Amino acid sequence: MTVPVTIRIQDADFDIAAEITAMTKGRTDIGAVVSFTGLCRGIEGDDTVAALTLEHYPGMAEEEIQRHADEAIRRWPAVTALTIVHRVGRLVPGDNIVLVLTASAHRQAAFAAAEFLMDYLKTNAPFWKREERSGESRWVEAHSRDDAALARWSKD
Amino acid sequence: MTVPVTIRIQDADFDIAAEITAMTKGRTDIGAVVSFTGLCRGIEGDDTVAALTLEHYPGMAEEEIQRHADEAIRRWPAVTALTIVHRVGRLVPGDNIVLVLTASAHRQAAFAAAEFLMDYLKTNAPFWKREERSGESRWVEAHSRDDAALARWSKD
Amino acid sequence: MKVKYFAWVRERIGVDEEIVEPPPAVATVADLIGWLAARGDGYALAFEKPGVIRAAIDRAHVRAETPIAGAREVAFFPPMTGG
Amino acid sequence: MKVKYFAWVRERIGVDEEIVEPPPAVATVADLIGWLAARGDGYALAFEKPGVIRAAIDRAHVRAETPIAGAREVAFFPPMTGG
Repeated sequence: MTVPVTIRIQDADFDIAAEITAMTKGRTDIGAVVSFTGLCRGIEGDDTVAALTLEHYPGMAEEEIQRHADEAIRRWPAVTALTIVHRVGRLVPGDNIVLVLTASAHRQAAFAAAEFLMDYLKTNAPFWKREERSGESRWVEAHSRDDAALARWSKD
Repeated sequence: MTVPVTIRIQDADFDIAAEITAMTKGRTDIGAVVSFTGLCRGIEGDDTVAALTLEHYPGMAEEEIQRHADEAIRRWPAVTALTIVHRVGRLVPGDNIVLVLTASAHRQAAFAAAEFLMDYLKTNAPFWKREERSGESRWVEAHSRDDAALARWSKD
Repeated sequence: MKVKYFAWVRERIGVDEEIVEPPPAVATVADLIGWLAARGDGYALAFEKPGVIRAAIDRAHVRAETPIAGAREVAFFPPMTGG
Repeated sequence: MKVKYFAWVRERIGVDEEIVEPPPAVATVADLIGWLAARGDGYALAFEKPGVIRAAIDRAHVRAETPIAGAREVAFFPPMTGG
Protein backbone atom coordinates (compact mmCIF):
# COMPACT_ATOMS: atom_id res chain seq x y z
CA MET A 1 0.00 0.00 0.00
CA THR A 2 1.25 3.47 -0.79
CA VAL A 3 1.66 5.58 2.33
CA PRO A 4 -0.17 8.91 1.91
CA VAL A 5 2.22 11.83 2.38
CA THR A 6 1.05 15.45 2.62
CA ILE A 7 3.67 18.21 2.39
CA ARG A 8 2.83 21.91 2.39
CA ILE A 9 4.77 25.14 2.83
CA GLN A 10 2.46 28.05 3.49
CA ASP A 11 2.06 31.50 5.04
CA ALA A 12 -1.25 30.57 6.66
CA ASP A 13 -1.62 28.92 10.04
CA PHE A 14 -2.51 25.23 10.22
CA ASP A 15 -5.25 23.47 12.19
CA ILE A 16 -3.82 20.39 13.92
CA ALA A 17 -7.20 18.76 14.51
CA ALA A 18 -8.19 19.21 10.84
CA GLU A 19 -4.85 17.76 9.70
CA ILE A 20 -5.24 14.74 11.99
CA THR A 21 -8.82 14.21 10.78
CA ALA A 22 -7.69 14.43 7.14
CA MET A 23 -5.00 11.85 7.86
CA THR A 24 -7.09 9.33 9.80
CA LYS A 25 -10.56 9.71 8.25
CA GLY A 26 -12.07 6.49 6.98
CA ARG A 27 -9.06 4.45 8.12
CA THR A 28 -9.24 1.77 10.80
CA ASP A 29 -5.62 0.60 10.58
CA ILE A 30 -4.24 3.57 12.51
CA GLY A 31 -3.75 3.02 16.23
CA ALA A 32 -1.28 5.82 16.97
CA VAL A 33 -0.88 9.41 15.80
CA VAL A 34 2.06 11.52 16.95
CA SER A 35 2.10 15.25 16.31
CA PHE A 36 4.95 17.65 16.77
CA THR A 37 4.15 21.35 16.73
CA GLY A 38 6.95 23.89 16.77
CA LEU A 39 5.92 27.31 18.07
CA CYS A 40 7.50 30.74 18.01
CA ARG A 41 8.83 31.44 21.51
CA GLY A 42 8.89 34.93 22.99
CA ILE A 43 11.77 34.14 25.32
CA GLU A 44 15.26 33.11 24.24
CA GLY A 45 17.57 32.88 27.24
CA ASP A 46 17.17 36.23 29.00
CA ASP A 47 16.03 38.00 25.84
CA THR A 48 12.58 38.84 24.54
CA VAL A 49 11.82 37.85 20.96
CA ALA A 50 9.28 40.09 19.20
CA ALA A 51 8.93 38.12 15.96
CA LEU A 52 10.47 35.58 13.60
CA THR A 53 10.57 35.78 9.83
CA LEU A 54 11.00 32.51 7.96
CA GLU A 55 12.50 32.35 4.50
CA HIS A 56 12.73 29.20 2.38
CA TYR A 57 14.07 27.93 -0.94
CA PRO A 58 10.88 27.27 -2.93
CA GLY A 59 10.99 24.02 -4.82
CA MET A 60 14.02 22.64 -3.00
CA ALA A 61 12.29 22.80 0.40
CA GLU A 62 9.35 20.68 -0.80
CA GLU A 63 11.64 18.22 -2.61
CA GLU A 64 13.95 17.81 0.39
CA ILE A 65 11.04 17.22 2.77
CA GLN A 66 9.58 14.67 0.32
CA ARG A 67 12.94 12.87 0.15
CA HIS A 68 13.07 12.59 3.93
CA ALA A 69 9.44 11.55 4.19
CA ASP A 70 10.32 8.71 1.79
CA GLU A 71 13.34 7.87 3.95
CA ALA A 72 11.19 7.78 7.11
CA ILE A 73 8.79 5.36 5.41
CA ARG A 74 11.72 3.18 4.30
CA ARG A 75 13.16 3.11 7.84
CA TRP A 76 9.84 2.55 9.62
CA PRO A 77 7.65 0.47 7.29
CA ALA A 78 4.96 0.45 10.01
CA VAL A 79 4.33 4.15 9.33
CA THR A 80 0.99 4.45 7.53
CA ALA A 81 0.63 8.20 6.92
CA LEU A 82 2.72 11.39 7.14
CA THR A 83 1.86 15.09 7.07
CA ILE A 84 4.41 17.90 7.19
CA VAL A 85 3.37 21.57 7.14
CA HIS A 86 5.96 24.34 7.45
CA ARG A 87 5.02 27.99 7.67
CA VAL A 88 7.02 30.86 6.19
CA GLY A 89 6.72 34.62 6.59
CA ARG A 90 6.53 36.71 9.75
CA LEU A 91 5.41 34.99 12.96
CA VAL A 92 4.97 36.31 16.48
CA PRO A 93 5.39 34.50 19.84
CA GLY A 94 2.78 31.79 20.29
CA ASP A 95 2.34 31.29 16.53
CA ASN A 96 2.71 27.83 15.03
CA ILE A 97 5.82 27.30 12.87
CA VAL A 98 5.87 23.65 11.87
CA LEU A 99 3.70 20.55 12.13
CA VAL A 100 4.82 16.95 11.72
CA LEU A 101 2.15 14.24 11.94
CA THR A 102 2.93 10.55 11.80
CA ALA A 103 0.57 7.59 12.01
CA SER A 104 1.11 3.87 12.54
CA ALA A 105 -0.64 0.83 13.98
CA HIS A 106 1.52 0.87 17.15
CA ARG A 107 3.19 3.85 18.76
CA GLN A 108 6.91 3.14 18.33
CA ALA A 109 7.11 3.78 14.58
CA ALA A 110 5.05 6.97 14.80
CA PHE A 111 7.27 8.40 17.58
CA ALA A 112 10.53 7.45 15.85
CA ALA A 113 9.48 8.81 12.45
CA ALA A 114 8.29 12.11 13.97
CA GLU A 115 11.59 12.62 15.82
CA PHE A 116 13.60 11.71 12.72
CA LEU A 117 11.65 14.15 10.53
CA MET A 118 12.00 16.99 13.06
CA ASP A 119 15.74 16.40 13.49
CA TYR A 120 16.03 16.54 9.72
CA LEU A 121 13.89 19.64 9.27
CA LYS A 122 15.91 21.52 11.87
CA THR A 123 19.24 20.97 10.16
CA ASN A 124 18.81 20.07 6.48
CA ALA A 125 15.61 21.56 5.11
CA PRO A 126 16.30 24.89 3.35
CA PHE A 127 14.57 27.29 5.76
CA TRP A 128 16.14 30.23 7.57
CA LYS A 129 14.86 32.17 10.58
CA ARG A 130 15.39 35.85 11.18
CA GLU A 131 14.68 37.00 14.71
CA GLU A 132 13.65 40.42 16.01
CA ARG A 133 14.91 40.87 19.54
CA SER A 134 16.06 43.82 21.65
CA GLY A 135 15.09 46.12 18.79
CA GLU A 136 17.46 44.37 16.35
CA SER A 137 16.81 41.95 13.55
CA ARG A 138 19.32 39.15 13.02
CA TRP A 139 19.59 35.72 11.43
CA VAL A 140 19.33 32.81 13.85
CA GLU A 141 22.50 30.72 14.03
CA ALA A 142 22.37 26.95 13.60
CA HIS A 143 22.62 24.99 16.86
CA SER A 144 25.22 22.30 17.38
CA ARG A 145 22.64 20.39 19.47
CA ASP A 146 20.54 20.05 16.31
CA ASP A 147 23.48 18.55 14.38
CA ALA A 148 24.02 16.13 17.29
CA ALA A 149 20.33 15.20 17.27
CA LEU A 150 20.53 14.44 13.56
CA ALA A 151 23.75 12.42 13.87
CA ARG A 152 22.07 9.72 16.00
CA TRP A 153 20.06 8.50 12.99
CA SER A 154 23.16 7.65 10.96
CA LYS A 155 24.04 4.84 13.39
CA ASP A 156 20.96 2.84 12.34
CA MET B 1 7.75 27.38 38.49
CA THR B 2 5.14 24.72 38.98
CA VAL B 3 4.50 22.76 35.82
CA PRO B 4 0.77 22.69 35.04
CA VAL B 5 -0.50 19.10 34.81
CA THR B 6 -3.98 18.21 33.57
CA ILE B 7 -5.22 14.65 34.08
CA ARG B 8 -8.71 13.48 33.15
CA ILE B 9 -10.42 10.13 32.78
CA GLN B 10 -13.69 10.47 30.92
CA ASP B 11 -16.29 8.77 28.73
CA ALA B 12 -16.50 11.74 26.36
CA ASP B 13 -14.21 12.27 23.38
CA PHE B 14 -11.44 14.86 23.61
CA ASP B 15 -10.55 17.69 21.23
CA ILE B 16 -6.80 17.75 20.61
CA ALA B 17 -6.75 21.31 19.31
CA ALA B 18 -8.69 22.58 22.34
CA GLU B 19 -6.34 20.72 24.71
CA ILE B 20 -3.27 22.17 22.99
CA THR B 21 -4.80 25.66 23.11
CA ALA B 22 -5.60 25.26 26.82
CA MET B 23 -2.00 24.18 27.45
CA THR B 24 -0.21 26.87 25.44
CA LYS B 25 -2.56 29.87 25.75
CA GLY B 26 -0.89 33.00 27.07
CA ARG B 27 2.50 31.31 27.30
CA THR B 28 5.50 32.34 25.22
CA ASP B 29 8.02 29.94 26.78
CA ILE B 30 6.74 26.90 24.85
CA GLY B 31 8.58 26.10 21.63
CA ALA B 32 7.54 22.47 21.20
CA VAL B 33 4.33 20.51 21.75
CA VAL B 34 4.22 16.76 21.21
CA SER B 35 0.89 14.94 21.14
CA PHE B 36 0.28 11.24 21.17
CA THR B 37 -3.21 10.05 20.28
CA GLY B 38 -4.10 6.39 20.66
CA LEU B 39 -7.04 5.29 18.49
CA CYS B 40 -9.26 2.23 18.45
CA ARG B 41 -8.17 0.11 15.47
CA GLY B 42 -10.62 -1.97 13.45
CA ILE B 43 -7.96 -4.43 12.32
CA GLU B 44 -5.90 -6.64 14.62
CA GLY B 45 -3.73 -9.00 12.57
CA ASP B 46 -6.20 -10.71 10.19
CA ASP B 47 -9.17 -10.09 12.48
CA THR B 48 -11.80 -7.37 12.48
CA VAL B 49 -12.41 -5.58 15.76
CA ALA B 50 -15.97 -4.26 16.20
CA ALA B 51 -15.45 -2.37 19.47
CA LEU B 52 -13.37 -1.95 22.61
CA THR B 53 -14.66 -1.45 26.13
CA LEU B 54 -12.31 0.19 28.59
CA GLU B 55 -12.56 -0.35 32.33
CA HIS B 56 -10.46 1.44 34.95
CA TYR B 57 -9.84 1.57 38.69
CA PRO B 58 -11.31 4.95 39.68
CA GLY B 59 -9.10 6.86 42.05
CA MET B 60 -6.05 4.68 41.55
CA ALA B 61 -5.90 5.44 37.80
CA GLU B 62 -5.78 9.21 38.40
CA GLU B 63 -3.24 8.85 41.24
CA GLU B 64 -0.96 6.58 39.25
CA ILE B 65 -1.01 8.88 36.23
CA GLN B 66 -0.25 11.85 38.51
CA ARG B 67 2.68 9.97 40.04
CA HIS B 68 4.14 9.30 36.60
CA ALA B 69 3.50 12.85 35.41
CA ASP B 70 5.54 13.98 38.44
CA GLU B 71 8.23 11.47 37.52
CA ALA B 72 8.34 12.75 33.92
CA ILE B 73 8.79 16.32 35.19
CA ARG B 74 11.57 15.16 37.51
CA ARG B 75 13.37 13.32 34.68
CA TRP B 76 12.92 16.09 32.10
CA PRO B 77 13.00 19.41 33.96
CA ALA B 78 12.67 21.19 30.60
CA VAL B 79 9.05 19.97 30.37
CA THR B 80 6.78 22.96 30.96
CA ALA B 81 3.27 21.45 30.73
CA LEU B 82 1.58 18.04 30.60
CA THR B 83 -1.93 16.90 29.72
CA ILE B 84 -3.15 13.31 29.89
CA VAL B 85 -6.70 12.33 28.96
CA HIS B 86 -7.81 8.69 28.97
CA ARG B 87 -11.23 7.60 27.80
CA VAL B 88 -13.20 4.72 29.30
CA GLY B 89 -16.37 2.98 28.17
CA ARG B 90 -17.27 1.50 24.77
CA LEU B 91 -15.31 2.74 21.75
CA VAL B 92 -15.52 1.80 18.09
CA PRO B 93 -12.78 1.76 15.42
CA GLY B 94 -11.52 5.24 14.66
CA ASP B 95 -12.46 6.55 18.13
CA ASN B 96 -9.84 8.27 20.26
CA ILE B 97 -8.69 6.32 23.34
CA VAL B 98 -5.89 8.31 24.93
CA LEU B 99 -4.16 11.66 24.58
CA VAL B 100 -0.76 12.63 25.97
CA LEU B 101 0.42 16.20 25.41
CA THR B 102 3.82 17.45 26.45
CA ALA B 103 5.34 20.91 26.07
CA SER B 104 8.87 22.24 26.42
CA ALA B 105 11.10 25.01 25.09
CA HIS B 106 13.00 22.59 22.80
CA ARG B 107 11.73 19.39 21.28
CA GLN B 108 13.83 16.67 22.95
CA ALA B 109 12.22 16.86 26.41
CA ALA B 110 8.69 16.94 24.97
CA PHE B 111 9.33 13.84 22.82
CA ALA B 112 11.03 11.90 25.61
CA ALA B 113 8.36 12.70 28.22
CA ALA B 114 5.53 11.75 25.82
CA GLU B 115 7.14 8.39 25.05
CA PHE B 116 7.83 7.72 28.72
CA LEU B 117 4.23 8.51 29.71
CA MET B 118 2.78 6.32 26.95
CA ASP B 119 5.04 3.39 27.82
CA TYR B 120 3.90 3.77 31.39
CA LEU B 121 0.20 4.09 30.60
CA LYS B 122 0.32 0.94 28.45
CA THR B 123 1.73 -1.26 31.19
CA ASN B 124 1.16 0.23 34.65
CA ALA B 125 -1.94 2.42 34.67
CA PRO B 126 -4.97 0.45 35.90
CA PHE B 127 -7.00 0.26 32.69
CA TRP B 128 -8.22 -2.90 30.96
CA LYS B 129 -9.48 -3.36 27.42
CA ARG B 130 -12.16 -5.78 26.35
CA GLU B 131 -12.35 -6.41 22.64
CA GLU B 132 -15.29 -7.49 20.48
CA ARG B 133 -14.02 -9.45 17.51
CA SER B 134 -15.33 -12.29 15.35
CA GLY B 135 -18.59 -12.13 17.32
CA GLU B 136 -16.81 -12.79 20.62
CA SER B 137 -15.92 -10.49 23.48
CA ARG B 138 -12.61 -11.08 25.24
CA TRP B 139 -10.10 -9.28 27.45
CA VAL B 140 -7.03 -8.03 25.62
CA GLU B 141 -3.81 -9.67 26.81
CA ALA B 142 -0.83 -7.57 27.84
CA HIS B 143 1.93 -7.38 25.23
CA SER B 144 5.51 -8.29 26.05
CA ARG B 145 6.60 -5.50 23.64
CA ASP B 146 4.99 -3.00 26.02
CA ASP B 147 6.95 -4.37 28.98
CA ALA B 148 10.11 -4.13 26.88
CA ALA B 149 9.27 -0.53 25.93
CA LEU B 150 8.85 0.37 29.61
CA ALA B 151 12.06 -1.38 30.67
CA ARG B 152 14.24 1.03 28.64
CA TRP B 153 13.45 3.89 31.05
CA SER B 154 14.90 2.08 34.07
CA LYS B 155 18.41 2.35 32.59
CA ASP B 156 18.34 6.13 32.96
CA MET C 1 -10.97 -4.70 54.67
CA LYS C 2 -12.45 -3.84 51.30
CA VAL C 3 -11.42 -6.00 48.35
CA LYS C 4 -11.95 -4.83 44.76
CA TYR C 5 -11.78 -6.85 41.54
CA PHE C 6 -11.31 -5.65 37.98
CA ALA C 7 -11.63 -6.99 34.41
CA TRP C 8 -11.76 -10.80 34.17
CA VAL C 9 -10.97 -11.21 37.87
CA ARG C 10 -14.18 -9.28 38.59
CA GLU C 11 -16.14 -11.28 36.00
CA ARG C 12 -15.03 -14.67 37.32
CA ILE C 13 -15.76 -13.76 40.94
CA GLY C 14 -19.05 -12.10 40.02
CA VAL C 15 -18.80 -9.02 42.25
CA ASP C 16 -16.79 -5.84 41.88
CA GLU C 17 -16.10 -5.33 45.57
CA GLU C 18 -16.77 -6.83 48.95
CA ILE C 19 -15.78 -6.57 52.61
CA VAL C 20 -13.75 -9.51 53.90
CA GLU C 21 -12.24 -10.35 57.27
CA PRO C 22 -9.44 -12.84 56.76
CA PRO C 23 -7.95 -14.54 59.85
CA PRO C 24 -4.66 -13.18 61.29
CA ALA C 25 -2.65 -15.96 59.61
CA VAL C 26 -3.41 -14.30 56.25
CA ALA C 27 -0.45 -11.92 56.35
CA THR C 28 0.57 -11.13 52.79
CA VAL C 29 -1.04 -10.42 49.42
CA ALA C 30 -0.17 -14.00 48.37
CA ASP C 31 -1.82 -15.35 51.54
CA LEU C 32 -4.94 -13.31 50.79
CA ILE C 33 -5.08 -14.67 47.23
CA GLY C 34 -4.88 -18.22 48.60
CA TRP C 35 -7.56 -17.52 51.20
CA LEU C 36 -9.91 -15.88 48.65
CA ALA C 37 -9.37 -18.72 46.14
CA ALA C 38 -10.93 -21.12 48.66
CA ARG C 39 -14.16 -19.13 48.90
CA GLY C 40 -15.84 -20.70 45.86
CA ASP C 41 -15.56 -21.82 42.24
CA GLY C 42 -15.53 -18.29 40.81
CA TYR C 43 -12.72 -17.29 43.16
CA ALA C 44 -10.79 -20.48 42.38
CA LEU C 45 -11.07 -19.73 38.65
CA ALA C 46 -10.11 -16.06 39.11
CA PHE C 47 -7.00 -17.00 41.06
CA GLU C 48 -6.09 -20.25 39.27
CA LYS C 49 -2.81 -18.68 38.08
CA PRO C 50 -1.75 -16.46 41.01
CA GLY C 51 1.42 -15.48 39.12
CA VAL C 52 -0.52 -13.41 36.57
CA ILE C 53 -2.61 -11.55 39.14
CA ARG C 54 -1.57 -7.97 39.95
CA ALA C 55 -2.46 -6.36 43.26
CA ALA C 56 -2.73 -2.88 44.75
CA ILE C 57 -3.01 -1.85 48.40
CA ASP C 58 -4.67 1.50 49.00
CA ARG C 59 -4.26 2.31 45.29
CA ALA C 60 -0.54 1.60 45.00
CA HIS C 61 0.93 -1.39 43.14
CA VAL C 62 2.32 -4.06 45.50
CA ARG C 63 4.02 -7.46 45.21
CA ALA C 64 2.74 -10.86 46.33
CA GLU C 65 4.98 -10.78 49.43
CA THR C 66 3.74 -7.37 50.63
CA PRO C 67 2.06 -7.54 54.08
CA ILE C 68 -1.62 -6.60 54.13
CA ALA C 69 -1.64 -5.37 57.74
CA GLY C 70 -3.33 -1.98 57.94
CA ALA C 71 -4.68 -2.13 54.37
CA ARG C 72 -8.07 -0.50 53.89
CA GLU C 73 -8.52 -1.41 50.23
CA VAL C 74 -6.87 -4.31 48.40
CA ALA C 75 -7.47 -4.69 44.65
CA PHE C 76 -6.83 -7.64 42.32
CA PHE C 77 -6.69 -7.42 38.55
CA PRO C 78 -5.02 -8.86 35.45
CA PRO C 79 -2.00 -7.17 33.76
CA MET C 80 -3.05 -3.73 32.60
CA THR C 81 -3.85 -2.98 28.96
CA GLY C 82 -4.60 0.74 28.85
CA GLY C 83 -3.15 3.45 26.65
CA MET D 1 23.83 29.20 -15.07
CA LYS D 2 21.39 30.65 -12.57
CA VAL D 3 22.75 31.39 -9.09
CA LYS D 4 20.41 31.89 -6.13
CA TYR D 5 21.20 33.35 -2.70
CA PHE D 6 19.27 32.98 0.57
CA ALA D 7 19.16 34.58 4.04
CA TRP D 8 22.24 36.68 4.92
CA VAL D 9 24.07 35.55 1.77
CA ARG D 10 21.26 37.15 -0.23
CA GLU D 11 21.26 40.28 1.95
CA ARG D 12 25.00 40.82 1.68
CA ILE D 13 25.05 40.34 -2.10
CA GLY D 14 21.91 42.41 -2.54
CA VAL D 15 20.13 40.24 -5.13
CA ASP D 16 18.23 37.00 -4.74
CA GLU D 17 19.26 35.48 -8.05
CA GLU D 18 21.29 36.24 -11.16
CA ILE D 19 22.64 34.61 -14.30
CA VAL D 20 26.42 34.17 -14.33
CA GLU D 21 28.85 32.72 -16.88
CA PRO D 22 32.02 31.71 -15.07
CA PRO D 23 35.06 30.77 -17.18
CA PRO D 24 35.84 27.05 -17.74
CA ALA D 25 38.54 27.07 -15.03
CA VAL D 26 35.76 27.47 -12.46
CA ALA D 27 35.09 23.74 -12.08
CA THR D 28 33.75 23.11 -8.57
CA VAL D 29 31.39 24.71 -6.07
CA ALA D 30 34.46 26.00 -4.17
CA ASP D 31 35.85 27.50 -7.40
CA LEU D 32 32.53 29.23 -8.04
CA ILE D 33 32.50 30.68 -4.51
CA GLY D 34 36.01 32.07 -5.07
CA TRP D 35 35.05 33.51 -8.45
CA LEU D 36 31.84 35.11 -7.11
CA ALA D 37 33.68 36.55 -4.06
CA ALA D 38 35.78 38.65 -6.45
CA ARG D 39 32.75 40.31 -8.06
CA GLY D 40 32.39 43.06 -5.45
CA ASP D 41 32.35 44.03 -1.79
CA GLY D 42 28.92 42.48 -1.07
CA TYR D 43 30.07 39.19 -2.59
CA ALA D 44 33.36 39.32 -0.68
CA LEU D 45 31.43 39.84 2.58
CA ALA D 46 28.92 37.07 1.79
CA PHE D 47 31.69 34.58 1.08
CA GLU D 48 34.27 35.79 3.65
CA LYS D 49 34.03 32.45 5.49
CA PRO D 50 33.54 29.92 2.67
CA GLY D 51 33.51 27.08 5.24
CA VAL D 52 30.13 28.09 6.64
CA ILE D 53 28.44 28.45 3.26
CA ARG D 54 26.15 25.61 2.16
CA ALA D 55 25.42 24.95 -1.49
CA ALA D 56 22.86 23.15 -3.61
CA ILE D 57 22.98 22.20 -7.29
CA ASP D 58 19.64 21.79 -8.98
CA ARG D 59 17.96 21.68 -5.54
CA ALA D 60 20.12 18.96 -3.97
CA HIS D 61 22.72 19.59 -1.24
CA VAL D 62 26.30 19.36 -2.54
CA ARG D 63 29.81 19.72 -1.12
CA ALA D 64 32.47 22.31 -1.94
CA GLU D 65 34.36 19.84 -4.13
CA THR D 66 31.31 18.93 -6.27
CA PRO D 67 31.80 19.81 -9.99
CA ILE D 68 29.38 22.40 -11.33
CA ALA D 69 29.47 21.17 -14.93
CA GLY D 70 25.93 20.80 -16.26
CA ALA D 71 24.35 22.66 -13.33
CA ARG D 72 21.33 24.78 -14.24
CA GLU D 73 20.76 26.28 -10.79
CA VAL D 74 23.35 26.70 -8.03
CA ALA D 75 22.24 28.07 -4.64
CA PHE D 76 24.29 29.44 -1.74
CA PHE D 77 22.99 29.89 1.80
CA PRO D 78 23.95 29.76 5.49
CA PRO D 79 23.37 26.68 7.67
CA MET D 80 19.64 26.00 7.81
CA THR D 81 17.52 26.95 10.81
CA GLY D 82 14.04 25.70 9.99
CA GLY D 83 11.71 23.50 12.00
